[in-house]
Amino acid sequence: MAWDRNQMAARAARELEDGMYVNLGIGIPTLVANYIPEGMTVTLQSENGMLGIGPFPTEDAVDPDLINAGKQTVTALAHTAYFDSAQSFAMIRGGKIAMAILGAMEVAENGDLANWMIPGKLVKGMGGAMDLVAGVKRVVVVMDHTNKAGETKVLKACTLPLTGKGVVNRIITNLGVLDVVEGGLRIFETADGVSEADLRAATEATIVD
Amino acid sequence: MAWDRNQMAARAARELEDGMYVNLGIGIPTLVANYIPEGMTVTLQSENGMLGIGPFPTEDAVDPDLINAGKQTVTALAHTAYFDSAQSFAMIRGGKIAMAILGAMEVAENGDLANWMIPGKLVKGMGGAMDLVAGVKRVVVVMDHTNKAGETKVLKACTLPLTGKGVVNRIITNLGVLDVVEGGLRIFETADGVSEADLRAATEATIVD
Amino acid sequence: MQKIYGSATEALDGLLFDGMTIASGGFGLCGIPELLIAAIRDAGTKGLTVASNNAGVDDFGLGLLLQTRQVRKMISSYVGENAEFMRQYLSGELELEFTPQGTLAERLRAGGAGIPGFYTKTGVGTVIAEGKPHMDFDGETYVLERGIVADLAIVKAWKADATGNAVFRKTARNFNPPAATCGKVCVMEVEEIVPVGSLDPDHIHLPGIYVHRLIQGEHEKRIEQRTVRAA
Amino acid sequence: MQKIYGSATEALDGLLFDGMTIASGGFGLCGIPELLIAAIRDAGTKGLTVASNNAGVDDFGLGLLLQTRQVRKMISSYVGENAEFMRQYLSGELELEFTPQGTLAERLRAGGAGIPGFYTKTGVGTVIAEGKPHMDFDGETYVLERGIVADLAIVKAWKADATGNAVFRKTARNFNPPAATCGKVCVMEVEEIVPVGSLDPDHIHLPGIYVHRLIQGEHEKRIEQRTVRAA
Repeated sequence: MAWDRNQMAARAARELEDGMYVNLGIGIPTLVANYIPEGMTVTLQSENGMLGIGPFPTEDAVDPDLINAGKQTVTALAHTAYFDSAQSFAMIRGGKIAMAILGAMEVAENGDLANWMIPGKLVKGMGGAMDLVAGVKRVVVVMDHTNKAGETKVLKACTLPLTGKGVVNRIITNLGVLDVVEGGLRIFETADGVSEADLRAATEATIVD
Repeated sequence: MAWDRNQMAARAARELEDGMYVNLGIGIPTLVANYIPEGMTVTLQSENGMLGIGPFPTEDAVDPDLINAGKQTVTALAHTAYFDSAQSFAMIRGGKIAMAILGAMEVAENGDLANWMIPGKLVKGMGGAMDLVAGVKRVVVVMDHTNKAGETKVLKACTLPLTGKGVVNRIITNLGVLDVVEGGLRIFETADGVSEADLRAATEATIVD
Repeated sequence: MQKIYGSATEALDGLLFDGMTIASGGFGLCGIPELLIAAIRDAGTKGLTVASNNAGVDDFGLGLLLQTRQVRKMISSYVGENAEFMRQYLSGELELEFTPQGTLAERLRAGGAGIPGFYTKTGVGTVIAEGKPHMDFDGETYVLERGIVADLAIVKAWKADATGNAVFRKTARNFNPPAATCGKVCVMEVEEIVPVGSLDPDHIHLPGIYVHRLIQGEHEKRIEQRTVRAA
Repeated sequence: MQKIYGSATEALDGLLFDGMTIASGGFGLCGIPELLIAAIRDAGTKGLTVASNNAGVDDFGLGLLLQTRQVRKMISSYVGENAEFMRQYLSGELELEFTPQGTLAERLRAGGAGIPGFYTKTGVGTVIAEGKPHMDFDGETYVLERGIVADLAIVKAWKADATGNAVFRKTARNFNPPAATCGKVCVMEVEEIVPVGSLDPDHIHLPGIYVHRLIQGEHEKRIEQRTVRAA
């Protein structure tokens, strides 16, 4: 029942189009790179200053000067370009990246997104996420529908400090796909073996038809 | 008597110090490059995107892709660097250039400078001059003390549209050298064969002692 | 996703409309997108607002579009080399938004970088700052200048690969990178399209993400002030 | 004008003082000025404000200056990889000005470019924007962010010539160029000082005008997340 991490990543990969420049967040979004359809050219941006991220290196090709935004060693491709962080975020803020696929702690029905801190408990920082959700043309969230305690992460309103206000376009969870529309969320698709009723039951946000 | 164009340029070159990055304007300031003392390293910036301007090219070395801010063909030096116009003015506005040596139509005793237009008559545009006078650490004006009609260009207040307000530090003319100080201009030096009285007589600006 | 087009006219197909704003690279006649400018003249698009440091000379570069009266307004820092430009401006036929050179470069960069406004000391206390909001920072007064977002950017590079990764040559770089970034669409002309993988990724001046369409062509590269010394 | 110094300690001589602001290049442990950081630890300068995207890890990079309690305040976007950083912050021992990564990069660039403030959409409607001036442009709301001017910039490049012209390698470029430009003084460490004239002037990432002092040294270049695939 429902999608696993890889199925969520595969579903998210269906958002991609040929020629797109895309930024993938850390976690499940990183897996999306494994599901880019054969023959489709999608250029991945790494906000630390790289367009055209290649696969992880073989042991002998590890280069400390070549990492992605998750600080993992990566490789380059034939069309890779490097640039500095100011230039990198100039292109993010300037709307040159077609899509960002990001994880989240909470998403609300108005498109609000929270994914950078839990006050008094967990402080990692927003990194480039605030710039991405503010600047990128389309924001797709990929996350589990509920947290470890079984509580829904798809809310009427976020309870955690926001990463961005009204920035999310689409939510892909283990239970299905929801779009942020006027008045709330619209169910676009349900995961294999998940009914619309299941999805509604696991969701606090207003579902509109 | 008084200094000719080349003597003014030579005098202006005495403002230079070893290791300085300097921007030279069009006209007499351009001649300053001919008087950089032997053994002194002064790097000339061209605001169209070059640090390290070399001499004019020989006929066979003319390159349409290599010009200075006056659109003249030039050459590069061993330590030359090229960059784009946004970067070029980032360094100008950011105070990285130690000195600009510029021509002027009018200078006032409060350091105001006018050198970009005569309303209804002559419109060339400010080019990079407004950025230079606003951003560069020290602004030295080199110009004839009077205009073609024999009227002083060293005024109590500028009559032409300003290039910058209170931006000039030193004025070098055919008659001498004046500094902008509290309350007016102070005579720093007179040209060969020019008396202080001559200089005062040719100046409308308040001279302070 | 094919970015390479056969000619300047093909590369501009569907992008031109009367009253549009165009940002152009180049400084004087150096590094100007001469092929795209000629194609815009041939297309006859009218009422243009053009952001470009200069407007070429009377018979080359953007001067061509002034001759044909296709330009309604220029956003420039320097008119000096173009008699027709100065004439149309002084006679009121052409609108001119004088913008200091550095402010223009930064406005193009800002527009491309999602920055709608920034503060600068440049022009404070001059006519350039009149009517614009001012703000004090640490005891100094600055003026607010606006980012420029153009409907179309036209730029000229030296070499590019098929993905649009581009390198410029010497001072022909000038306004081309900032202009390229501020276009909703950017069309680039180059002297040579090179194989993907032949440009060192550390040496790319303008990543291909900024370039939507690309042509290769012959360039006149006219020199404005040929100055030489004895051999 | 000699820019080359014999060691990190010599290059920092006379530049350090308690309570100063330092901007540092690097992202994670990639491209960090490891030699200069170690020299600042040895110098024992206290009460530092450090603008850097991260603060290294507990025992490498800027984490060293957290261990010794030389840092009073960090201006950063990410704390995640550094347990001591998070601990000092949550316990109130360390002040932290959270700044989105792109806003931080732009604040450094702006400080170096004479821009005291700029407007961005980033962070609008979040705690980051609270208390900051807002302005509407074309119907959208933006927040004013300030340029950062540091007393000292410390950066790491790959190669440089004696005039300070520098090139970076791959993603080790990151925050180094914007950080370099925002320092009243900039000290740079490189893996190799090369002869003047050996760097192509079209390929220089950071012109020497920004670099005041320069050292060459051995770099550990520690890897934070070694991820590999089968050969």
